[in-house]
Amino acid sequence: MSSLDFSTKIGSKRFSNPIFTASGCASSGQELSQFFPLTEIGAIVTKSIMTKARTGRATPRMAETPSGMLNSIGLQGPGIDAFLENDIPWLVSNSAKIIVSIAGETVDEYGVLARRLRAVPGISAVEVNISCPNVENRGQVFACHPDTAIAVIESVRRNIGGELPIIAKLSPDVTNIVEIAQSVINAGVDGLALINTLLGMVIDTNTMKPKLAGKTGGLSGPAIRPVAVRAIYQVHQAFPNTPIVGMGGVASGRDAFELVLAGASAVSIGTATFGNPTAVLQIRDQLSELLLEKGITDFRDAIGFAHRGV
Amino acid sequence: MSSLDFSTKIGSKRFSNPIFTASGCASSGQELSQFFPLTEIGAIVTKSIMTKARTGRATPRMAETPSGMLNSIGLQGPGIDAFLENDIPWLVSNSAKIIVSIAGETVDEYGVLARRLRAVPGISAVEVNISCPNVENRGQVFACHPDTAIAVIESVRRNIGGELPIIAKLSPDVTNIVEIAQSVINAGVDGLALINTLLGMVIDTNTMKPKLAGKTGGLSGPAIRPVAVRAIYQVHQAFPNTPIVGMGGVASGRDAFELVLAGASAVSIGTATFGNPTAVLQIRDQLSELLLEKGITDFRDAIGFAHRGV
Amino acid sequence: MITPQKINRSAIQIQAEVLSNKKVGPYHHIVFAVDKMAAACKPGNFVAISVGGEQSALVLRRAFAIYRASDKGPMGGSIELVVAPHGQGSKWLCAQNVGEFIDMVGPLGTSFGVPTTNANTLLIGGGYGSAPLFALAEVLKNRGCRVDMVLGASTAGKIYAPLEGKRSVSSLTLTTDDGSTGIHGQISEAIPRLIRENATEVIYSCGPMGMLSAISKIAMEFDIPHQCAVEESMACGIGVCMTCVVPVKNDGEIKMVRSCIDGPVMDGSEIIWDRKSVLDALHP
Amino acid sequence: MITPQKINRSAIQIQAEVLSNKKVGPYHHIVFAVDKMAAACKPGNFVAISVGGEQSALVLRRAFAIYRASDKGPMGGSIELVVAPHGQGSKWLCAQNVGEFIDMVGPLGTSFGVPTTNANTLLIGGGYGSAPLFALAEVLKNRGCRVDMVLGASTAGKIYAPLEGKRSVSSLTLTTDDGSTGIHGQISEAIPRLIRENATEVIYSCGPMGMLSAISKIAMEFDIPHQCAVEESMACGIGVCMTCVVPVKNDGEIKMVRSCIDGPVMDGSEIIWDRKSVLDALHP
Ligand SMILES: Cc1cc2nc3c(=O)[nH]c(=O)nc-3n(C[C@H](O)[C@H](O)[C@H](O)COP(=O)(O)OP(=O)(O)OC[C@H]3O[C@@H](n4cnc5c(N)ncnc54)[C@H](O)[C@@H]3O)c2cc1C
Ligand SMILES: Cc1cc2nc3c(=O)[nH]c(=O)nc-3n(C[C@H](O)[C@H](O)[C@H](O)COP(=O)(O)OP(=O)(O)OC[C@H]3O[C@@H](n4cnc5c(N)ncnc54)[C@H](O)[C@@H]3O)c2cc1C
Ligand SMILES: Cc1cc2nc3c(=O)[nH]c(=O)nc-3n(C[C@H](O)[C@H](O)[C@H](O)COP(=O)(O)O)c2cc1C
Ligand SMILES: Cc1cc2nc3c(=O)[nH]c(=O)nc-3n(C[C@H](O)[C@H](O)[C@H](O)COP(=O)(O)O)c2cc1C
Ligand code: FES
Ligand code: FES
Repeated sequence: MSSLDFSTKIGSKRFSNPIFTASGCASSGQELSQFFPLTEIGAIVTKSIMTKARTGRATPRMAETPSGMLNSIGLQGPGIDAFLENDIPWLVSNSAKIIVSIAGETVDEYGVLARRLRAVPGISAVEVNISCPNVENRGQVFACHPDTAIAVIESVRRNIGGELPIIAKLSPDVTNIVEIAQSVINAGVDGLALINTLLGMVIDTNTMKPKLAGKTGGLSGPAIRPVAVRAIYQVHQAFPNTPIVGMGGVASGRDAFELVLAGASAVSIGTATFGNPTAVLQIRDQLSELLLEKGITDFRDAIGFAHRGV
Repeated sequence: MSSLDFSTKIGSKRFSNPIFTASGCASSGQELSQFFPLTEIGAIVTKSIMTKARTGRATPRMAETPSGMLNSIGLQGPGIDAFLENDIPWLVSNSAKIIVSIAGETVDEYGVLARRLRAVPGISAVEVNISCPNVENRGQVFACHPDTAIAVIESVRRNIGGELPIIAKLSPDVTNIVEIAQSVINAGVDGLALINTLLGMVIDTNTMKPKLAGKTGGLSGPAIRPVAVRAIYQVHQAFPNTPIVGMGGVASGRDAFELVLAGASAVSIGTATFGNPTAVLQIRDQLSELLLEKGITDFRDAIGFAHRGV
Repeated sequence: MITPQKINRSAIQIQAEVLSNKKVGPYHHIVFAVDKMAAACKPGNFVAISVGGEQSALVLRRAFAIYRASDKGPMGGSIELVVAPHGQGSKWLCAQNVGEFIDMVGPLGTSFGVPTTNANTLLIGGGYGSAPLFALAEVLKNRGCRVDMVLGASTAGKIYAPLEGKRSVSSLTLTTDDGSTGIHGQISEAIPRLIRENATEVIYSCGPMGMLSAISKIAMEFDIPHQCAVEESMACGIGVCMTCVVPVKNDGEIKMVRSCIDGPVMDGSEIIWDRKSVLDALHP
Repeated sequence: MITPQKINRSAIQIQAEVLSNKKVGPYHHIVFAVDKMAAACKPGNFVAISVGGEQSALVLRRAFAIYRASDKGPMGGSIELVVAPHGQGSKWLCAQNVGEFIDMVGPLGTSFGVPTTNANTLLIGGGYGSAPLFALAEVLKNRGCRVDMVLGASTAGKIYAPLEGKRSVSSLTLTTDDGSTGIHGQISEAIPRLIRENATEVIYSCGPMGMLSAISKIAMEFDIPHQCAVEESMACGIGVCMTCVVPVKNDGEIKMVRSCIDGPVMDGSEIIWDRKSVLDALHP
């Protein structure tokens, strides 16, 4: 069996393999490290962190749906101070590759977060979550409109300095995702993360009320994979040189391969980890096997392959 | 057991029960009539008809996805002439309640179709499909932008005359579905149909190419139900007096009830029929049982119930 | 053309009990109790089966050609299928135990047309595509037809040809792509010789689309009628979704007809086998 | 607080064979071969199980309290669960036959804290919430504690109280909402008397949140420590998703802690049981 170059790049940074965790689906890594060493995966993408500690939404915060789930966590987290004090040092001491996801309520908050990260050693990239649907009003979903998306990215770019790659995480709940991608690329991102959850709702037919305390929630899991593949395909078609971290319903190596063929340079695993704590490793191994079966010895040859030739 | 008033209204028209077929998922009714009399269901919504006969897309036209499917039929159909000559008389002779779905490539074509329908007896409503994702370019999805949506509805309204209710069928693939709903309501629709399929894609990991000949397709089935519930809830919240024909992943009476609680005055069954030819009847019976269990004796009391009280 | 009233006129939906499920080479031979449904089944018809059980993420039925149907037996009417465990749905079906109940709709689709005179017939099957041909052979034999059969597959183990099935056949030729049994090569290579030797007057075929296409060409060259059972992805199986269409000739134009209603058995000479010409016509 | 290194430090993922599956009243008592996992299981821990099989549309695991664990037996280590067939996942699990393999992660979460001195304990269980209490009773008994138990349910048949479970108990009181057995009324009505009569020093409870809340209030009034096993909807069971949180007091503010990691066994006096005050604080 020939060997595989499984490494991938986002901006200036290299990752030993393209399977990452998805933000909000692996906390800050400690819980998963009970099941495998974090050095086994390409990167751990941390739960979106905000400037201050945040309680998040009331419960119920989740509802299972056919081949998926809704969540409305509401960005519960310790805030950037505690995060930098506890989580990052722990991840660094465990030699994990780290992508820090940030979220703000205002354009300025994103800038503040970026500034706090600029001097932190051990971080490989910043993922800018401008697409969380679990906020009090849709106006806060900066990825819904080009102008607000640009404003956030410019604020991050100004504050982060140096060569830390910036990845903008986009929402599929827009009329034209290529237009949003275009705007953040123009604003200077090094990569895109596609896709965040879809806005959804479940009504409990016993109580006859919305099941989640927050009423709406984000839909994730295999149910949304066709939407993720489509979004990645469209954006890669338009901007083949912008690396994409793909995500949305990946639960097997086959699924990850599908996103890579559509144009993803790396694949994040979210909901699948809830169903299986070692999903990321299994998916990584299945993907490498599939690539070799297809005679692909350099992972990067597979990226966007579905666009090429007949 | 107390009895249930299961009837519902869309605009000026009354339907004996709120369970309809979904456009494109029951052809023109003849095939299903093998399994049950069409008088058993609230209405049959016919496959979207265009001005001319249409071959549709090449195959493969479908791909199964987790708890759903993609289709890219491309509006294959006989054209309005043959439809009025063969399908409508057959439906009328079988005493079916008929909602005719129309689709055009231009604003004018919708007007032409509306004019052809104005004098046809036996039709209960017109569903204006402005949201089919299986068209050559996204510009043809009139429901993506308020101005194009309005143009189509105005063209239909001008041409249809009389009191035939107009139902606009909207796409969930927009940044703000309430805004689109608002625009078509202002343009004079009597009801809304929510939701059409989501734009999706499947890549065949064997061939490493998109599985559908048309590359992208429309995602339907239980996978999208949380998106449908959310869209119906949002729109009913904003416009409680506009009747909604809800659809998207309904496969049981419980699911139908969920859409009704969100705000649907009637529920169309699409993909579930593919898995089970008698799904519409089973769903109808399960829904009426559920309503009675909850002590609801007038179906209309359940519409939008999730918005009320605590 | 099939007139509207006739669409699937004998199709019913039943819960069919698994009476037997045996592995035969790479296939599963599964017998179902179907009561009255059996009597309506004709060679070429198929059934559509719900797969995956109650919690299933698989929302669509799977189509299976009816291998045999017998309307009386110790357990009442029964039908038999030959299933290749391929993907999620067929693997699930093959894993069902005796006594389980399966949601089944059938019989669906068109059946093989039988000649009114005692013609010489050639039956061609690829892989599990041989399944519906044995019942057809019996019908043809009873009509006094000569029945020659040729079955092909990639390798010996994948030819489905049970002993009892061979009874109705005058000659049986096997072909394998790897030469592990019978004639070495593709099934289509063997056909011209068989047509000449047996003075074939009608061809019946069932198998992968590539094979059917090759046979159609040969049938055209010999100017022999060719009925083939096609296999397109089907979402509904009952004619309401338009996913299963096959392009046929229609006054110089292309018409897409539903293979679940106007098929699976179709006239091979009417089908447009050349995919490129279809694509060109549809997306000029 | 549980320090990071200690999170689920003995949790493993295994394929557990079903050794037995018996209906007991409205519940299923299911035994799994879990080999080494059994030794790490403590009363109060739970396991998370994949449900629905390979084609499943159910993407999340289901949590089940461990009823009993024995690390040696004829089949090696085993654990037992008491499952109420409620929705899709639990019904699927209850339908699994002996010999099937089930994907299981465990042991997860916190366990009941055991007093260092031989205190008088009262164990309170509602419905299948009695399950983890029997193993706890055994541990307490072995420590020299007095163990009184009160089990309640809506009706007699729903009380899970197997004979062998009663061995470790000094007294067993039953309550039913409908009076069909034991004391007529809610479980919480019976508790004050039992606390007084048995001079209870520690309360352990497991059951629906409403019951736990009522017990917490009583425990507070009597100023007795109260350890309760909560039951919040869990997506992951291993601490990575933040769906399973329970509001606890934190310097006059609300803190949401994960019931899968900092629970399910929690200090009843720390939990904020009043939903309205939580909602008001979160959405002012
Ligand atoms: C008329 C007809 C008769 C058939 N007869 C038989 C038979 O006798 N024995 C048998 O083993 N199989 C038969 N098939 C194929 C069968 O219906 C399934 O498609 C096949 O078993 C693969 O399904 P899966 O769930 O295992 O695979 P998956 O990969 O999970 O299937 C995914 C989807 O693709 C479709 N699909 C995949 N492969 C095919 C294919 N080759 N043809 C059509 N659709 C496909 C499936 O139906 C399903 O909707 C027949 C198909 C048709 C249309
Ligand atoms: C720590 C813990 C211990 C548990 N112990 C047991 C036990 O010993 N025996 C037992 O029968 N059940 C127990 N449960 C409940 C069990 O996990 C399932 O929630 C329950 O069986 C219903 O799942 P379902 O798939 O049948 O229902 P569905 O309605 O299909 O469940 C849908 C979703 O809602 C969640 N859900 C539904 N009901 C509950 C509930 N009451 N509590 C939490 N989540 C819920 C499910 O986990 C699932 O994610 C426990 C739950 C927790 C959190
Ligand atoms: C419980 C939960 C919490 C999430 N939290 C975040 C978050 O904090 N930041 C973010 O960018 N995305 C968050 N997401 C979205 C995921 O990162 C991912 O984009 C999405 O779930 C789709 O991938 P999946 O289907 O593999 O889960 C969250 C998803 C879930 C299910
Ligand atoms: C095969 C197929 C064909 C469809 N054709 C049409 C159509 O012609 N016109 C239309 O308005 N919607 C069409 N739809 C969309 C459905 O009417 C419905 O809005 C959608 O499928 C969601 O409902 P479901 O999940 O119950 O299928 C089609 C859907 C499918 C699956
Ligand atoms: S499979 Fe639906 S029309 Fe043929
Ligand atoms: S269930 Fe995921 S954090 Fe507790």
